[in-house]
Amino acid sequence: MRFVDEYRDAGQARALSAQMAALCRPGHTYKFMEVCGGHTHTIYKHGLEDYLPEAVTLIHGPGCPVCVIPMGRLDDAIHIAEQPGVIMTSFGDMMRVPGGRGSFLDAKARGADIRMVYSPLDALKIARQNPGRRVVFMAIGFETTAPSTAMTVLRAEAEGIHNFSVFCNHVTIIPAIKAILDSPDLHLDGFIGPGHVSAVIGCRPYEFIAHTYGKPLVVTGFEPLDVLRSVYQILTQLAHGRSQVENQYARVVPWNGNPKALNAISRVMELRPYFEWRGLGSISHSALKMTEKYAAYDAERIFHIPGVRVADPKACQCGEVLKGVLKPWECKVFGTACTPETPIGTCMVSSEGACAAYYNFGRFSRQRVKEATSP
Amino acid sequence: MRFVDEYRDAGQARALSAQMAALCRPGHTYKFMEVCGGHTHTIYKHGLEDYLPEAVTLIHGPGCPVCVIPMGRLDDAIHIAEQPGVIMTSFGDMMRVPGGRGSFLDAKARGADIRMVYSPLDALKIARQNPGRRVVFMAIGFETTAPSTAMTVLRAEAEGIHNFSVFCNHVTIIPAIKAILDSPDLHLDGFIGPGHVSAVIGCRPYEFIAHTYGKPLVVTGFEPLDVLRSVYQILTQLAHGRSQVENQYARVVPWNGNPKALNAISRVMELRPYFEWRGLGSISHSALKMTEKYAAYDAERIFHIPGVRVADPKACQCGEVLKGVLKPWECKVFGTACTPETPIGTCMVSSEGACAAYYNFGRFSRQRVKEATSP
Amino acid sequence: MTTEPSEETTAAWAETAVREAGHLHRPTREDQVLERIERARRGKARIREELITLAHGAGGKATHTLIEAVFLEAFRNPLLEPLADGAVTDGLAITTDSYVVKPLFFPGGDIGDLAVNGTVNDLAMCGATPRHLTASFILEEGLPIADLRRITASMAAAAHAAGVHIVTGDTKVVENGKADGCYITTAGIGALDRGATLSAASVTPGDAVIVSGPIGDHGMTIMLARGELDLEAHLTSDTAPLHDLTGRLLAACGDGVRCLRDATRGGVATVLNEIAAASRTCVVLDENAVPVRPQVRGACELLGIDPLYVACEGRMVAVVAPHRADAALDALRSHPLGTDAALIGRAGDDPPGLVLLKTCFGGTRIVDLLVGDPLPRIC
Amino acid sequence: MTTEPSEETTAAWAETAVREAGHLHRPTREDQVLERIERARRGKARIREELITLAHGAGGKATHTLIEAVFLEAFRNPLLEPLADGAVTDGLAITTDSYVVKPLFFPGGDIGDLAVNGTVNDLAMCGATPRHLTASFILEEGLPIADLRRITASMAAAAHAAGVHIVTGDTKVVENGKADGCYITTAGIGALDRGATLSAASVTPGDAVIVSGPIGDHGMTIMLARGELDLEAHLTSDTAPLHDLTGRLLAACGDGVRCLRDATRGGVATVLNEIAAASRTCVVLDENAVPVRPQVRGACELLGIDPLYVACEGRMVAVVAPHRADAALDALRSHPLGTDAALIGRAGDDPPGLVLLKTCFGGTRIVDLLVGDPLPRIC
Amino acid sequence: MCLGIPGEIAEILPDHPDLAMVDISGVRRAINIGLLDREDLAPGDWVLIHVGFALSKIDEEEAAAALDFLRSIGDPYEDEIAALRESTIEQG
Amino acid sequence: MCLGIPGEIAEILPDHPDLAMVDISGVRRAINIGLLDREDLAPGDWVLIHVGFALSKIDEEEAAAALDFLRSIGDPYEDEIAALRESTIEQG
Ligand code: SF4
Ligand code: SF4
Ligand SMILES: [Mg+2]
Ligand SMILES: [Mg+2]
Ligand SMILES: [Mg+2]
Ligand SMILES: [Mg+2]
Ligand SMILES: [Mg+2]
Ligand SMILES: [Mg+2]
Ligand SMILES: [Mg+2]
Ligand SMILES: [Mg+2]
Ligand SMILES: [Mg+2]
Ligand SMILES: [Mg+2]
Repeated sequence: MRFVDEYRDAGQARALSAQMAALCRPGHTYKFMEVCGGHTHTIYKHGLEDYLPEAVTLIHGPGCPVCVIPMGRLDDAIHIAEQPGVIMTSFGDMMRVPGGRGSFLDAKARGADIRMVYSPLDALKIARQNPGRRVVFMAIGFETTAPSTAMTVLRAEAEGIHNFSVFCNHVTIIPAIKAILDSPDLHLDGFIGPGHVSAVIGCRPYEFIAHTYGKPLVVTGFEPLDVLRSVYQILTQLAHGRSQVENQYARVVPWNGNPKALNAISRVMELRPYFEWRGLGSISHSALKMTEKYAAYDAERIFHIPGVRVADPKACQCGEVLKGVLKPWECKVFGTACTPETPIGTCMVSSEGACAAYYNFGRFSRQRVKEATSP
Repeated sequence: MRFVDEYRDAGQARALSAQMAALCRPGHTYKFMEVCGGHTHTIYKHGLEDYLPEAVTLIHGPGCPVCVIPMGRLDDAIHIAEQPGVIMTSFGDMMRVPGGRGSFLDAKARGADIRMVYSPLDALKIARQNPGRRVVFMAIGFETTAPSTAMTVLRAEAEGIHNFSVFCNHVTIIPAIKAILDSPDLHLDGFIGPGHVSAVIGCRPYEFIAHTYGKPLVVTGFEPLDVLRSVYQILTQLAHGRSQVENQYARVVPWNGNPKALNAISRVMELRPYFEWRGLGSISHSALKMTEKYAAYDAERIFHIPGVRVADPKACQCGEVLKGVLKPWECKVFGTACTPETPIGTCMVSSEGACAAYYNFGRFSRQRVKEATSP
Repeated sequence: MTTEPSEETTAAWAETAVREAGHLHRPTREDQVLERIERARRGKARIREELITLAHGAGGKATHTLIEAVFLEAFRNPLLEPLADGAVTDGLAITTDSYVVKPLFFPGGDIGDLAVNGTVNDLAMCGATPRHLTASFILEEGLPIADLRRITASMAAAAHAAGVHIVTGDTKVVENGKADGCYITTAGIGALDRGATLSAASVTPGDAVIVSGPIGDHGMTIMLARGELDLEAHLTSDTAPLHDLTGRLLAACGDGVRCLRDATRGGVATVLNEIAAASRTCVVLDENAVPVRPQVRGACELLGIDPLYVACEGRMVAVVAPHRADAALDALRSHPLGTDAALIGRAGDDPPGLVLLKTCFGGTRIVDLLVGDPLPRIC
Repeated sequence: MTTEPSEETTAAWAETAVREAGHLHRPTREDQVLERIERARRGKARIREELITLAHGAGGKATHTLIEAVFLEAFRNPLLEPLADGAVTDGLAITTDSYVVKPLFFPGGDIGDLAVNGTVNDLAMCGATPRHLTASFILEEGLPIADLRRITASMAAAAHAAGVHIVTGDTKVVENGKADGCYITTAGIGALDRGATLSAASVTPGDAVIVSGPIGDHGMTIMLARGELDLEAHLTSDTAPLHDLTGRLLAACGDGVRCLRDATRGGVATVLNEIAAASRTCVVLDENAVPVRPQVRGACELLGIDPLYVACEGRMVAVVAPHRADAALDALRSHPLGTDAALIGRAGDDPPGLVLLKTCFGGTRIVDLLVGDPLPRIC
Repeated sequence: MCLGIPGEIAEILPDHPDLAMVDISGVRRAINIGLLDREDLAPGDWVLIHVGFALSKIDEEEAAAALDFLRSIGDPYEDEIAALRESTIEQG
Repeated sequence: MCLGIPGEIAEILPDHPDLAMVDISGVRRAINIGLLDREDLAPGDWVLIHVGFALSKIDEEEAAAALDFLRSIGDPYEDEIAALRESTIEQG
């Protein structure tokens, strides 16, 4: 596959790896956060840690749009799905995520009509095909996904489809990064910046990180060489005492983002005063809701929503994992009480979460495996 | 079973049989019509013909409420059943009867929600349990059944249930008997009168048959000895040159019928100017419809009904069978093209129809069977 | 009394026939029509419908037509051809059935023991000793796992009682609204170690027709358990494994046993029609001899249904040679599952392929295959 | 270049490991945690859910838990215990599967040939020659009879191709909305006449892991054929009977063949996890060696699905002794159904019970059982 | 037409104005008695049931009279047949 | 987060204002291109696809430049490794 396979070359990875090792100051350790769950996934799926200098630790950030949805919010969605005549539509990612009353899959088993879609446009199509039903799209995702939801609402409006609405859970990445940067117990040396969010918002919004907080940030693609190259670039900045926003992913990310996409969002949505993030707590201006003008497409307004808040379980140490204070396996419940089948904390709920990725892909002793797989 | 088993005694049947033979005038033959399909069923199910004098032939009349529904009327019912949100309810008898577009069972197979009920009250219960659906009761039957439908509508009104309606196909027996008496090619010597209709209308309405047409009529119960006794009574009247209305079934039928039941009918229903009977054609004032006052419970008013008329097939010789001109097996298509699985004419559509009863229960040579079953 | 009734017009034929001469019989015009009809009925099965309806699953005419016109037509081979309870080959009997009962739990049993007993019984009807079962589940999402545990527990108990193991299985889950809680398909393998060669075709005029107990309990229990009819009665399903009962019968009567059939879907009437058709005999039943519980009869009368068509899950029809009838009844009655066994009729020779009933009233009528399920005849 | 990377921090371990000394290994704290987790995973299966969900039918962890905690718990016996493709006893292999595919007809096949091939394959995986099939149908009222004819025709053709007969069957019809057109359950009996003793438990470190062809064709074809994703591709199901291929393999390698598994529900990854768990070996795969068609890969990338978990219906995993690997590949490749057979990995000894993947990128990761179906990871 | 079955009233249901529990050979169903006079009915009475409604109260006297008639012609005849049969056997 | 996959535009669909048929390794889907400038797109162009929308047109020059950089450090290293390996074999 073009624009994919070129970035999976093991030979070049070995070369980068050697270069990176050379960039590390002896005796020094480095902690970089990949904000985006997509990167976490890439790192584990390709076994990328085998190429990282020992001195470099990657901290898996909060950028998994599935993981950050608070349980109460999912309970609200299930409540909507259980109303008579409703068809709830959702990306596959969300189906197995447990709320306080189980997951979408559980609700479906209890009888709710919940369907998986690939695109919000598919949800709209279902609405078109089922005029007697009320079709709700469970909208999740960062700025990457919000424009698609917005475009779908605009299309519903243009076509005069009135049995379609959006349960809007879109979140914005900058306030979350800022919340992490402001937390006292955190030590980070740089950021692997989210590639696809940046395709929409561009690179400028990160500049405060480089300027105010003095941390390098490299906007990064999702193939393994993209990530390695990005680590290489951060290490280079650090070696040269720089802190800048760089764009490793220029083939996809224009420096100024996608103005049409930003425009679509702003036509249909506006910032919420605050939104609760699972594992991180309430963050102000960190999420989007439908505007008054599109109230007719706003499931939050159409349906009476209980709005129950479910506290994160006590055993959960996700906050520490998200900030890099603990490694996933250092959490007391990791792998025993907390597994992908029965997640306790947010980092376990989707395969992009730090704990789930480590559990699914990295749950083995690298030392022993080296022995097992050596020819 | 009390009031059942006493009337199934073979010994007493043999005695009655002997008495009847004695009542027959030598060289004379007798044709009696059992108006009611229930009697037809009894006659075949119990093998009652084995007890009849050779001179007596029973003609199976039009009194099967299922058989007389014209195909177009069933198509209308299926049309209603196929409207969105509708639950059609029907007695089991009606489920397999074919209209122009197949039967209720076929429509159900195509996706319509059609349910079998034992009582119209069960249909009302379904309406109560499914407030979001529109429940229609396919009302069929003679005066016996009409009061139950009427009572159910009155109860729906009392309970304020608004998602229940009746597709009214109730018919009245007297006009049908009169139509048969008036047909030129018919020769009948007496009538076995319908027992359960008479439990509602009483015995008086038949008096014109005895007085104007000079034919004996005996209101008759449904056990085999009831029917034999009734034939005996008719033969007795004929032997004595009498023609009267007699009530063989006095344990159930009061001479004046059931005033409460008649009242229930008249509160909710009124006579139609005319109604088409399958096999007999249009008969004036022979059926009931909902009154204006109960329009809200009248499926005929609530739903747009195509009202298609489907002509009886050409091959059909039901008219002749119903009048006793032909025996069922004398019809050209009997048992080959016309069977209970693929009925062509009305007499084959329900097990109470003359042809179906003969096909299902009597389709064997009595002479050969005598040899086969003799000890 | 002076007028002895003529033989033609009264039921006295039963007595007078004794005095009658030979079997000389000149066909009337009615006979000719009936003959034509029988020829039409024996012709190749043809499906006229375009869609599957519930009738195709009821065990009656529609089912037979579907099986002959579609399944047998497509799969035809000598083992399948007899369309018996199972296939018999190489010393083995093989059978399968799917179970789709609603409700899943009912007085006297549940879908689990039904699925085990039903397949054990089909093996038993082949004259085999049941050995191994397979069990395949189609579960509807939303089925309570507690229900599934209850079902598997009764399967295990039923298997234990029948001396078989469930040796392999499969599980599929379908979406809500694509099943009805739980469907189970069992297949079974039995050893043909009882020396019996059973077949419906071997039934011969004169043979005795026996039923192992009261009929219709299962079907009526299910009908009532659905709750739609709002009827209540103390009735329980007769579901039971019959391999031990058949073992005892075969031990007592050896090859005097012609044919065994469990009277499931379609009831005793359907089984007897299959036997009459396969053997070209005429089965003549005595309505008075057919054991039916009062409650089953009451519900049947109320609904206008004939108990002969109501399903059993622990009753069988056995056809035995005339001289073994008493031994057969003794053997059956000595077993707890056969205490009410009854001789209900005989095979005759004419008219071939028909089942006739001498009614309790002394008349005679046909007991034909139904098209589909027995529908309540209410109005 | 002056700084050769340290063995700890680069993927150069593949080379440097050659030069390494013995297997001395001091467990770190992470190792201890991992050990605790493995113990927890090996513990008795427990179901936490109250209701059946689709995950229980997907073939992954939830299915395994359900089978062990409910079915095995209730039915436990020595033949069932290995939970293999079929049970093996008295020279016979016995298997069953239910088929619930949607749509009923798809590029390359339909539910009919699937139901025959699937059961033929399970027998073949036992090392048996398929002999007899049973077929039980659950039909939804409203199914066009023409569709049923198409299905039975392809069953007949598939049975003919596999040299088996459908010797007995059953048909049930359920109400509209209680099935999805047609469900088929087949059971199969095979003769263990090939002299092979196959079991997942017999897999030994060093054994070669072979797959008989490109993976994921069936699953992806079905996903596309549903039309919900609006994806188009020239893809056809790989449904095929593998008995002939296994016959050739067994003839060539004799008891060098340890274990055969058709990679159906849950795909190659699930089968390998079962093998690793049963044999307590560590299966190490080479991602570069796993054959995947470009369209399957394209669709997988688009949906965020790993092809290792996508179902095949005509591919198998064969584990063979090291010295028979070449012979096995030759035998498979000489057969039309095995032309693209590939050696995709090896069994190792540590960590036991895990499947590891050497990624195309040179890294290593676990390939675990999924909880349920692979869900698209889109956003 | 119109299947009607006799059933025995087991109980007039107190909470429902028009319902009685009726027994048919051990099978029970709540039957609507709104078409009859409630005061006229008591447990032990028999009614004719049609589609869930009691259509008529069964008149025991009329029933007994009808049976008496049947017996009046049936019994002598049966005696005669029995005599005939015996004489046949003696002949045979 | 936010799975994005490159695909090649096969055809701009004429009847639908915002749709293009896009090819991903032989798999085709109609993709909404309403977030990009239509005039800017032609068959043969590559776009990044996310949840059914083209989010970005892939810049081939940037892609080439990035690959050039990777090769610039990768290739010499690979040569060195190959040399090292050979010398190891010679030794061994
Ligand atoms: S193991 Fe579970 S609770 Fe612990 S940090 Fe990870 S996700 Fe949170
Ligand atoms: S055989 Fe059919 S067409 Fe002929 S009279 Fe009877 S019902 Fe009518
Ligand atoms: Mg059977
Ligand atoms: Mg069977
Ligand atoms: Mg069976
Ligand atoms: Mg299986
Ligand atoms: Mg359901
Ligand atoms: Mg298998
Ligand atoms: Mg199997
Ligand atoms: Mg299988
Ligand atoms: Mg069967
Ligand atoms: Mg359906």
